[in-house]
Amino acid sequence: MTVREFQYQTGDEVRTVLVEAQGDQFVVRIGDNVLHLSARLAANGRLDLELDGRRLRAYIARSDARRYVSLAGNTWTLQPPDPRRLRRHEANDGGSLTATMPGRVLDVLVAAGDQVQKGDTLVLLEAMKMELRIQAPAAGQVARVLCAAGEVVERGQLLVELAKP
Amino acid sequence: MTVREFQYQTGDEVRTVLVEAQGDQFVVRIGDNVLHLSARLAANGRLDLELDGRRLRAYIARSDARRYVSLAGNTWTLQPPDPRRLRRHEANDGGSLTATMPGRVLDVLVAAGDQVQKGDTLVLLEAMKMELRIQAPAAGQVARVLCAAGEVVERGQLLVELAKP
Amino acid sequence: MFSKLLIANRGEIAVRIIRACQEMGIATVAIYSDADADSLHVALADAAARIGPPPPAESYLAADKIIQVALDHGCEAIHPGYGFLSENATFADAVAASGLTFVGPSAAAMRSLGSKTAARSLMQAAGVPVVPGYQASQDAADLAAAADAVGYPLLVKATAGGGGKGMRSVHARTELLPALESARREAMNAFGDDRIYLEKQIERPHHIEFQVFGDHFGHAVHLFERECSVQRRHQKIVEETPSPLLDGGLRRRMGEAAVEAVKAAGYTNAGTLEFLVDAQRNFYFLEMNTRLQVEHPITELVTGVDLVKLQLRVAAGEPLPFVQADLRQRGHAIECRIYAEDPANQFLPAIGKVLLAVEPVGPGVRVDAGVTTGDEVTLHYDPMLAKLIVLGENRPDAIGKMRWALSHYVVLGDVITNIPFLNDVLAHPRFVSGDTTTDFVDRDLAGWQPAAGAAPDLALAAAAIADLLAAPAAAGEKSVTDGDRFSPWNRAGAFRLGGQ
Amino acid sequence: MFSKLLIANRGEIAVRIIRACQEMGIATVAIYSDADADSLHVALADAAARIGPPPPAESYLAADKIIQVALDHGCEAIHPGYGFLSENATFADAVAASGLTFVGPSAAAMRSLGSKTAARSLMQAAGVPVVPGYQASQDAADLAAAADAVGYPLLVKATAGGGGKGMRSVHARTELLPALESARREAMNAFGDDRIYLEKQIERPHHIEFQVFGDHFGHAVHLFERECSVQRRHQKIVEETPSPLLDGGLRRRMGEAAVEAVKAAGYTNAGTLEFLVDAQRNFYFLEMNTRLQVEHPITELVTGVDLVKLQLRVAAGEPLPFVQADLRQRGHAIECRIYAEDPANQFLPAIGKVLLAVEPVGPGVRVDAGVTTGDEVTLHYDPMLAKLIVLGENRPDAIGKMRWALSHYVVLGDVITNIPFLNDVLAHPRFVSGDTTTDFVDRDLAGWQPAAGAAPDLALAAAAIADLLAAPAAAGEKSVTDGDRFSPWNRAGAFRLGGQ
Repeated sequence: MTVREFQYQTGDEVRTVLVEAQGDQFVVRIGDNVLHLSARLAANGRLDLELDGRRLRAYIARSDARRYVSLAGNTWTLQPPDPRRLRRHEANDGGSLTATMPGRVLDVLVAAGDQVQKGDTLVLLEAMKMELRIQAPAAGQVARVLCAAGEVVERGQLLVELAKP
Repeated sequence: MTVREFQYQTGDEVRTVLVEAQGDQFVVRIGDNVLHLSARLAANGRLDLELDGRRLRAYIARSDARRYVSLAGNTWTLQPPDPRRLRRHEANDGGSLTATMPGRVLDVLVAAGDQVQKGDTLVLLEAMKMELRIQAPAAGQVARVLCAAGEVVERGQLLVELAKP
Repeated sequence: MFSKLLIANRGEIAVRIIRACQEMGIATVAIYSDADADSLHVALADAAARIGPPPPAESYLAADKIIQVALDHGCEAIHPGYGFLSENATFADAVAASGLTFVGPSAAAMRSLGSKTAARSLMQAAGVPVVPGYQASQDAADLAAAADAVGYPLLVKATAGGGGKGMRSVHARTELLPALESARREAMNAFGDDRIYLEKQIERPHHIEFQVFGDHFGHAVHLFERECSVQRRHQKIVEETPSPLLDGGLRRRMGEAAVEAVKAAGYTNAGTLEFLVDAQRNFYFLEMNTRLQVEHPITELVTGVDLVKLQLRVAAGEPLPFVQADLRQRGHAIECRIYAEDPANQFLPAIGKVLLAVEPVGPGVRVDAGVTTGDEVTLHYDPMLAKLIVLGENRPDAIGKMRWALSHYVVLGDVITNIPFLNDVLAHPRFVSGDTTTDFVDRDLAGWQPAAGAAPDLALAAAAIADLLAAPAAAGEKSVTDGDRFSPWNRAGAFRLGGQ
Repeated sequence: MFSKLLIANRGEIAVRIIRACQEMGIATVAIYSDADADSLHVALADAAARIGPPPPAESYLAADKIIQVALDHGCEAIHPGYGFLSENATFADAVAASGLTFVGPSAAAMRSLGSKTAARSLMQAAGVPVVPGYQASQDAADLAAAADAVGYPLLVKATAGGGGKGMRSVHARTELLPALESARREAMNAFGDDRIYLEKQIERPHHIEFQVFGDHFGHAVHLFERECSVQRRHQKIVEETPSPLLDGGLRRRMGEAAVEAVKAAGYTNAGTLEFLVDAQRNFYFLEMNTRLQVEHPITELVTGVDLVKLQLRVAAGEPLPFVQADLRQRGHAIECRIYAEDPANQFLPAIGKVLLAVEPVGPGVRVDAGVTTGDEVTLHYDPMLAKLIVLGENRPDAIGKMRWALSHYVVLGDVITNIPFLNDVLAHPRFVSGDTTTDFVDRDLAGWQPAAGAAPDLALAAAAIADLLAAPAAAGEKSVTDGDRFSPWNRAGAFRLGGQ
């Protein structure tokens, strides 16, 4: 029987999933867990599952890089197991300020070298007619400014780097 | 510009459709009729069209051989332009009795050579718990019986051939 | 309340019951025949059990197997839906005997009211007018003599019947015997009971029914009427409430008669009394359906009562949560039954795969669907795909909403539907004026043909554009100019089949 | 009635209005910005015109352009929806001046009641209690002095405001000036009007509003209340009716006050009076919204009145088809606003493509969606995807139905939604007991995190099976046995990215 292997990152973990298929019956191994499932893909991304006599309806969507799973009212995004991605996330230490929502930079109120106090507003963001202040989490010096007024930034994008005082 | 040609049979006619595409703009020629359309394929088989400032929503489905189009509450099935198919339809003259619904043959009440009167029941069909009598449209002699009790028949399938008296 | 329930049915009504259970926190067990393994009711349930091969007698009518599945899964109750075993008193007895609750009336009430003939006797005794008929014997000679006495035209009907099955209209004595034979065979096949009876055909009646409900504490109410006069092959296809025919007085008299009958019989759970109403507004009891009706949603929409949840609550021993005075009709509801059938060909059933189903969505529009995109309509069962139901502020508003909804209901595939026909019914002057009698479809829509005809150029253009978008010119494909249109290159379209 | 109408809006409300028009046989013209060319409201309309680039000021607020499009298309009326130009009296004047009908109140009524500050004065004059506040001057020093007099905590609010935009909560004098500045900027951006006023913060109030309707013949009614206390960032996310707080007496007094105010102002068409109700059941007028509210569907479901159609009828000069005594509440309706936002991250908006949206379907479930499968949620507009609305027989039934519906609402893609949060709101003991005040979300759901966490094995298994079914082993692929599982052959899965 053919065994296929897939890897997904969920949270900080990379999980390896082995699947054996025989018709609509599947044996899935994840670590020590062995699941015997029957499954059938219906219209509209619905995957009908049966596990130990219990029927479940999952919905699956896929983009190039990600898988999205809905099951029993919950939703998970599975990432490709890209080690660079993991590192970049880890690099977000307390000294860097990232955009907490996607939006347009309304104003940058500091420049590299500026001394700031805790709570000082560094950047003003705007999205969907809502304004958001990016504030200094602690006193320190601005090491780098990585955005400019008018720029559109993504959620999680680095805006300002603070040097610890 | 690329021109693509498609042929569809609708009713008894075969129509040739020429399409030129440029982005989401299309020039469609059918006989002398030239349509300038913009079109965009949305989710779920929906095709959003704009023709002379009027927006329309079509839905399209496809099987291997056929196209199904829904437009403004009406539905059409487009056949492939198969000449054999056309001939077979024409062969359905008054002397042949075809299944008017798909179903199971419950009983065949005549055999080849039998003389029948107008209104005699020749075959009993059943589908979805409903019974249907296939009756002789006129007096005559049974030339051939082409079905047997228990057989599942398609709509339009020839069941009995009558020789004109 | 029950913690787990088996649904002894399929299609939209199984889906409807499963959804009500999910909202109430009741686990569901579906059953299915081999023809239905991939169908919606199976996908939605918490568990599902195969019962047998497609023929109903071996699957959805296999009472013992179904009860065993319910016991094996730890169910506490069985909901029979409509059709199949829903009016089978023997089944109700067997369910009770196995320690489970049958969601419906008692077997005794079912026998006295569910049998068409027993119900007629009971109503006559209670002073409710019934349609003249004959039910004393099954003997062909007795029936022939009785038919002469009742007079033609008359109807042959199955004692255990419903949904027009085992029913035949007989216009002359010569048609009687073949009609008896054919009705008996169909009745045996559909209900496992081949008894029949005769009923006089009332001239051009309205078919109007009353929803009733009784609990185990002696309370009973009606939830007003449903006008069901739009029928083909003796089966309802469009229902509405309120009825355009009834006035307040007639409504009250019919409703009171219905409640009296239910109380006299000690009837519990949901039931429906069907009446014929003639041109002089005389009403005649026709029969009682001792189960949920297909058309129950229109009553739900105008009364605000969820009849399926109420069935479950009453079956679990709860009292009715209202009295008659609490109930009132608000707005106007219409249901159209979306069938896989060909209205241009005697409404004969159609089969095939539903390649795409897009149900209309909007305020006041409800779709109870059993079949959707990707599902196969097979030979084996009733060809209803879905019920399209609307609630409007008043009758014209509801008609407008239904026409909108029908025009936005897309079903594509080899399966033919009655949607264009239904749209023409809704647009018909007799329907618009509220003047439909049971012969409406046969008289006023005889020879109906779809307006659509051959595909217009715009439909062809849409198909061609979709084909082009589905298979754009391959990277290596040679670009051709307009002048080259007959070059073999641009004949590589996705839909190039056959020659000219 | 109008034969053609332009909808000066986008998203679900544009879709809602288009559908009402379709049912009534009114042709529709949609407008869109470049960000919305492919959106649902554009697809559904009979015609659509591009107005400009995405920023609202250049598109959905571009009054002159919009009126010109309406004239060019031969429209007779403009429906403004909610937000954007809906409460802009200058726009209403311009529409009227161009010979078109504005579907809403007169510009005069809008000025006197729609301005938060003018409405407060009018209500005070009519004897309706208002929340203590200050609106006499825009000068910072005056405002600071007034703030001290009103007392902290207080709210800075935009005179032209709505939807929580341009609103700031101020707890101490030091916060006042930054709050004024920021509120002004947001108000200017959202409404083109940077005037603000101050209002005392009532301690832990219920937010309860009354739907009113007036016609051009001096008739006015209310359509009962909506309880809107579940808010985040001063914006409603869950609404219901009836309010669990009101009893018959308070409901009548508030309703009568609302109708009196409307009659005094000669107000026509749909409007909403918002009140705060404190723990002692004192009610204070807060502001009037001179337009359709986002949450209008719950009123439609319990009253049976289609408010959009009624807006169109009244705007076309028809009288109200009912009087106050005809109206009553039946059942219990709840609305949840489905937002693209992250409840675990200050409810900040999320963007991205909706790869798959599956809306729940069932009796009593209504989804007014503006975004569906394939649509892109962009930066430019309010991140509401849809309104999920249910009608139950009573409050517990409606809560059960809403929880069912939320659990069956699937939205997949990079866009984060508040669906799991809403489900936790509905399950919260304070919500279940009907005891929600406007601080409920901030107090009782602070620090909310989704229960989901890392994907469970079953979700991973589902993803892997779907991946396998999407790309089954190629014909030429070597079959490998279990023991070979790490051979490079079976690493050719569709989702093999990166190493370990």
